[in-house]
Amino acid sequence: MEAQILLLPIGILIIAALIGLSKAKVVLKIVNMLSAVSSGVIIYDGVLGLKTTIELKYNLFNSSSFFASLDYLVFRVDALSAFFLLILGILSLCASVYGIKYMERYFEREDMRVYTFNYPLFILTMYLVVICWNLLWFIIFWELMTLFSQFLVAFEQRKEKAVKAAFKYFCMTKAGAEFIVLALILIILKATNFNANYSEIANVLPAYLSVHSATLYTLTFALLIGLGVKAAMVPLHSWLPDAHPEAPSNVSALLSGIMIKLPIYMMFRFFLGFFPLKPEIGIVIAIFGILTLFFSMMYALLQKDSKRLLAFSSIDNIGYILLPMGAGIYFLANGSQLFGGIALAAALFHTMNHAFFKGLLFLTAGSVMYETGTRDLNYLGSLAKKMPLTAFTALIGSLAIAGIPPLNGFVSKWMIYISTLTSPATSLFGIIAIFISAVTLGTFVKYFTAIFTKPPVKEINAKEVPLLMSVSQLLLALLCIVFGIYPFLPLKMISQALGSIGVQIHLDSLVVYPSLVVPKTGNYSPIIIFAFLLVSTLIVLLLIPSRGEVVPTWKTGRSEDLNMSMPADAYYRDFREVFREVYTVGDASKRFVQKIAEIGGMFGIKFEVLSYDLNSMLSIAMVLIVILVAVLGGVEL
Amino acid sequence: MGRFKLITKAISIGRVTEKYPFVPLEVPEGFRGKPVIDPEKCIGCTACSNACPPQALQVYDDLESGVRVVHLFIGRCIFCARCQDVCPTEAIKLTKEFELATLSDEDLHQIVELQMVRCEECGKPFDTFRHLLYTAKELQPWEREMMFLCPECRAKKVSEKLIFGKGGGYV
Amino acid sequence: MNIIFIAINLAFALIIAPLIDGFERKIRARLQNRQGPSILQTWWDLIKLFKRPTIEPQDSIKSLYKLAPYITFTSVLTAYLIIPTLLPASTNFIGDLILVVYLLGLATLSFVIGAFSSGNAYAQIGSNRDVSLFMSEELLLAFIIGTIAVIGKSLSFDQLFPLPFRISSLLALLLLFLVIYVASTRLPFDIAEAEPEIIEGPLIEYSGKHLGLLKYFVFLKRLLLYSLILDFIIPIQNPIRLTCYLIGIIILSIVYSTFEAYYGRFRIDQAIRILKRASIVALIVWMIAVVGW
Amino acid sequence: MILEILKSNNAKILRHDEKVTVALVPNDKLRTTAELLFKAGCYYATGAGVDERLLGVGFSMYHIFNCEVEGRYIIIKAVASNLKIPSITPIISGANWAEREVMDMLGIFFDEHPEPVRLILPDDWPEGVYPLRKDFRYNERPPRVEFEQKREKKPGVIEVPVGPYHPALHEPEMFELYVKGEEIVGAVYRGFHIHRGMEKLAEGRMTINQIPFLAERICGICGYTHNCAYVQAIEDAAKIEVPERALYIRTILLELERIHSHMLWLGVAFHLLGFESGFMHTWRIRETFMDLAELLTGNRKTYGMNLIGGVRRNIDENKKKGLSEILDKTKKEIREIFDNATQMRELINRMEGIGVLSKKKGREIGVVGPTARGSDIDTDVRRDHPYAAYGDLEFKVPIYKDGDVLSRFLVRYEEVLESIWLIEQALDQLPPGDILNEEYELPEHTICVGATEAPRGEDVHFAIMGEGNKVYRWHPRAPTYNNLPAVPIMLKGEKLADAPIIIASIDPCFSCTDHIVIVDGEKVYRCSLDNYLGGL
Repeated sequence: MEAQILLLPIGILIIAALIGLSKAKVVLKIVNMLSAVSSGVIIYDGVLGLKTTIELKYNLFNSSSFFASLDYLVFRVDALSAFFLLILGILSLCASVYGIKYMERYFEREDMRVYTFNYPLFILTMYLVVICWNLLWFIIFWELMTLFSQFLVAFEQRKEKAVKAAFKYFCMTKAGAEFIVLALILIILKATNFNANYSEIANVLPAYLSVHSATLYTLTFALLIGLGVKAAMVPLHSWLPDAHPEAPSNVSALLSGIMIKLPIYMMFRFFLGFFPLKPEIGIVIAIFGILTLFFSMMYALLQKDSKRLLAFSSIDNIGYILLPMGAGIYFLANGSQLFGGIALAAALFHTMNHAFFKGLLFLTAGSVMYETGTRDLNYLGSLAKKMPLTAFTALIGSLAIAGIPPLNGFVSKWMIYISTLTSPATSLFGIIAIFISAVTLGTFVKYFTAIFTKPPVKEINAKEVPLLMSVSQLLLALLCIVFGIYPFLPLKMISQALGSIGVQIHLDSLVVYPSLVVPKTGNYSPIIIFAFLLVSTLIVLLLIPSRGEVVPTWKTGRSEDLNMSMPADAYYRDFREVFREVYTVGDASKRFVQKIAEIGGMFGIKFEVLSYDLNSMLSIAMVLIVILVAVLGGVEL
Repeated sequence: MGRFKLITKAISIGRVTEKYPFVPLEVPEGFRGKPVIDPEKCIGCTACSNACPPQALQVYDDLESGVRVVHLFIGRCIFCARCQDVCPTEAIKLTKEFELATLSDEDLHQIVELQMVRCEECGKPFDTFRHLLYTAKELQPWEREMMFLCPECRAKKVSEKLIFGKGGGYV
Repeated sequence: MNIIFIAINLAFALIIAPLIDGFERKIRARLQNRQGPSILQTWWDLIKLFKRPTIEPQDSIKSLYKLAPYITFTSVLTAYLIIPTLLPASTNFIGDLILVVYLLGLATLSFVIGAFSSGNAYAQIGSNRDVSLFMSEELLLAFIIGTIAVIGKSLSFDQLFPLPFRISSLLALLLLFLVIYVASTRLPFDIAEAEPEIIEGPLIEYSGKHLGLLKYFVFLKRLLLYSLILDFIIPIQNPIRLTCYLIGIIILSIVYSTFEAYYGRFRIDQAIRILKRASIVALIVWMIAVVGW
Repeated sequence: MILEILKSNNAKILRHDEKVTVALVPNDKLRTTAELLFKAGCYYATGAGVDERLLGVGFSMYHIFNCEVEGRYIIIKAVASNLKIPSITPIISGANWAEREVMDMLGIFFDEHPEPVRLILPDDWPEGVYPLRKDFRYNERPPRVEFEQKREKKPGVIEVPVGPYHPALHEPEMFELYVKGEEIVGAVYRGFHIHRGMEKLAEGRMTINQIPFLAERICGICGYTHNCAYVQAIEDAAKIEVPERALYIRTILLELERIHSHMLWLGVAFHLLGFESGFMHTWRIRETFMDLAELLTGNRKTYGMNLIGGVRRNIDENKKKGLSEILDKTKKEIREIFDNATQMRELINRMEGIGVLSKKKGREIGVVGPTARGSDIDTDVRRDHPYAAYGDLEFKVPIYKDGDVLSRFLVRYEEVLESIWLIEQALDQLPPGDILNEEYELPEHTICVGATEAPRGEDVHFAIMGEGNKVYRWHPRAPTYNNLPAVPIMLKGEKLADAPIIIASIDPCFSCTDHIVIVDGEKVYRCSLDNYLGGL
């Protein structure tokens, strides 16, 4: 009976979507509130799921055909799903509450039904993707998720940029999905004869793949591409920086907060749950992770559009998740349980952290847009005076994402470094990760100062955002702080989640209260650090109090007002100048892809870089599938 | 390599700055410092005040009390030593003193007052006594007698002489 | 026991850091044929600054501008909990190398944000340079950390102090020597505070107590980094560790201040380029370490 | 050939001797004359406006050209017809400031001047009050007038104010740099913050033998050459025979001054490059020269040695001996310091290829001194218009081709050594005899010009004798006045970090440039060099 609770959010969200079809002004509020409520339920499900595994079975139609595999629609929440449900719930709760006020800005300009209908369904599909326990149903929900989300990206239909971005996003992820389809066809054809149930697969597949290594690599390849596109892994990321900025900010929060994490979720399922652990696969994933975080962050440094900057840093954080995941797989495959566990834990922990602080940052960017109507960092400035609360939350978010102790970002990054640095094979990954986290710091110094502290070119009139918006920002900020100072709670969940896919991390050896200890390797006591920082700051403030008179800013004796605001595209010029190779490589690879696309174009095949022609996209994917199947057949015979 | 040569150089030379405010500073002969008027020697000839470029030296007569005031204001002085050059009696000299910062304005002023001679005829003070004596040396004997006349009266006297001849007119 | 040790270390650092700067000033004066100020001069300066009132520029973001110096100061103090300076305190229950690096990151961050909040053009340019330098310096540092971690098979100081004697560890320490030089904002690399063009850059609007705190922060940071490199060299449980440590600090400050006195200031791009080259060297060193020499 | 040019433009030759040519040119021919002279290789030195109403002429403008080929100064006089004179700025951009200055100070208007706005007078100075007219008393102070500041922010760049109070400038001047990241995309100069009213003072109050001491205070570093320039102008007018020994003593002192000025600059350059010890070394050596000056003249800096017709103090034997000893010692030391310092790569990198000024631009603006010699312009008053004892002494003029900061640096360094060599020669050949010739009478209304090679470049004093031991008009022109317009050109496209050394590289002496103006008052940004130097 208890299990029925899984259906509650589905019901609420469908109702919300149906209500959303009407044009009335009030609908917006209702829809957002319903979504918020359902998010609450989702959180509850998550908490429940962490305690015990919940399962629901529906026998849809009896057939013994290919559709046998569709036969059983199974919803099941194990610890891993529960973990992602928690993230989804918290984030969509904040996003929905935020949306109540935020979306009002669009009333006069846009057709709200696009939002009110798609938003709940988007959450719903994400929910379903996480909870469903059947590969075929998964792919169906997956495609639906893409569909609804791309409508939300194209929310401002009048803006050609938005529509284009949405279409690019849709085509790329669709093409990616074809690869997943390929993978799953292979699985149910070859391994599990038409049984797509996860548990079944988990039983059969590893044994099968350990024999047929060619299939393993094909699957890995297909899944890496298919899921990688959705997760915006670096060679396949180009949709994200266009799509995320265009969506309404609370949707962007969901998009980069949780949606691009679902592929991560599936990777955990596949690579750890279903596949035999192979070190080379781990290394490949880790390398992809490094490429992702390196290039994306170096490019994020260039951006002068607030949300685009955030979008790039989302990609970067995907890198920060892929890297430890790959490393973890590598370690486990080499039988070093300790580091493997920590690395995987780091991956999950960073997934959660990123959901929180990136969601938070997108919300703050949204608040700034809500007040000033612009995302242009050159133009913005000095908003901390006008919107102190937003500024505060944005600061917390920036500190967290830059991995500054004692916030949550640091804990996950710390775990990444600890696990990777000490062993020669992976230490280069850790090194680059450290460097990039410094660049992250630079980027977010730019983000924060450009919006909130540097004097603006001309006076901007803005005020603090309404309570409902700041509440959700504050909630996320609070989570960033709490999970930073008390990481033991999330770690507990994570250990459960990993346990459910058969990875044991010895939490009791890791958590030596009040500090995290990796025996003989590293240690970090967030509580002591936080306490000392707080206390000593207070003491110094008491000893050396500062209250000063206000004087005009010193302009070497000039009286007239000069333009003292640093344009955002002038930040770190010399750094970019010296590290120009990175950008040349990046642009060269872009050109290279285009070149390929042109060659493909000669054969009538078009890549997204050239055009947004859906059919051709699908046709490429199909062709690739055929080729791969053929190759595979050759291998198998 | 040059860097290390410089370092060794510096070490070999040692300290060159002085603990100046705590130890006195030596200045060479002929240093042009604070000018000082010797009230004994000064004859109030106004040569210095004419030569002084910044008008730090000013000379003016106080006709009531019959005093010629030679006023040196060091606040304006540029230490060019022109006064020293032109002074006939070497009354004004530039000393070696150069630490002139002070809290009171008075320290920057030097005032020499010289008694003036009153004209025998009209009783108007016309020249300092000393200057008169100084000039007396090269006066002609026949001029000596009208030494104590102010220029106007002297002029009158002379013209009378020229008209009425020696010893005053015929009877 | 450890707690007491840490407390003593903290007190020692707070007292001695400005004295070291005074000592270095004396050395520089000697190298420039000057009578320098007395060794206590830095302390007098600080005391004077702490007595003075502070001002707030009217374009500034008051709260951030005022809070930043305190955070900057305390974050470096926090790092002293972890790195043993005077007495060999075992600190593995607080943090490790990574934490120290990130605490210094926090210091830089708050320093820079405070400067940006002052709303002065010079401060913005200066902190911009500061961050650029920080990023490129972090690249080099990352390689060094990687090398050290590979050599010591660990990141916690109990394992790392002292570093096992190898070629790679020697080279790593040499590179660390360079990084520390850069990180302690000394002359060729004090581009962020370049006096001639951007008038002390980030510090331009700070005055009185704030300025005092920030200066104090710099001295503490220098001493911290000195102690870090010395701890890597001196065996932690050695009976004569204390004397070695003090002598080491004196030697380091002499060497550093000599460099400082006899180098011209780099332009920001030159500095970054130099650090980039150094990190390529560091990559090689890392390889050597991986090979196991 | 100069005479032909002048004659061909039916000019009336007022004076023509081996040093100076003065010609009255009709207004309609003025521009063609100027053009021809410029083509003939004469460079615009300066211009001075004179209120000659007391001489029954009205207002007139004197354009002074420096003809290096013939070693003479050519002064073209043009008389304003109802306060109007054709402007020659369209042909010779170097005349821009001079003409605007005359507009401000005398109210003569120049037809077709590209930029006829105020240069010198502040915005709160009332219209129609012209301080250099004879009916304006030297201690008069007109009331302030209100004005509105019109100025909009420049988007996309930081407007970095450098000055009026900035450690990179040691005098109150105002540069405004438009900076993008680190790169300077534009620069604007606003000068004339210092106002001492020297010209007015000299004309109004001082006697001919007092002005040398005023002239010496035009510049805080190179005052003595101003002093010499003025004295030479008067001696040139009065045809005074100056004793040989006096000339040699002047030469020695001039070179002493050049050395200490260059050493000062080199030290400052090191300081601006962040090489403090180099600064200390350089100034340690400079100190010996300051002491020498003190020994010879009784003062470290303001020598006060000149009078019309000679010098005031003699150099006796033991002074001479001490001098040559110290010179030997320091020459070696200077070589040592700089040969080592120039091996330090980071210093050279900071100067090489920075702040380049091309030869062509330099000629256009008419830069002088080391700035010119740094960009391959071969000019030196000591050689082209021999004065003092330079005719009898041998020395070489260092020329560098690159036109960057480094070449200016090296020019100055070599000049220091050259100066030492000159002093040694002068000491050896120091002729006997007296040092001051006071038997002369002064002509009236003679137009005369005196020029010296100051450490910063050519230094021109223009004077017209007045009645009874006074000058009717005295117009000094400091080298920086010609060099400043080059700075924004050098700055463009460079890094902000290099701005101080670039600004310093012309060895600017702002007070010398500003000495003329008579008023004070709050300056606002108005004139932009870029406007006529194809700027931003």
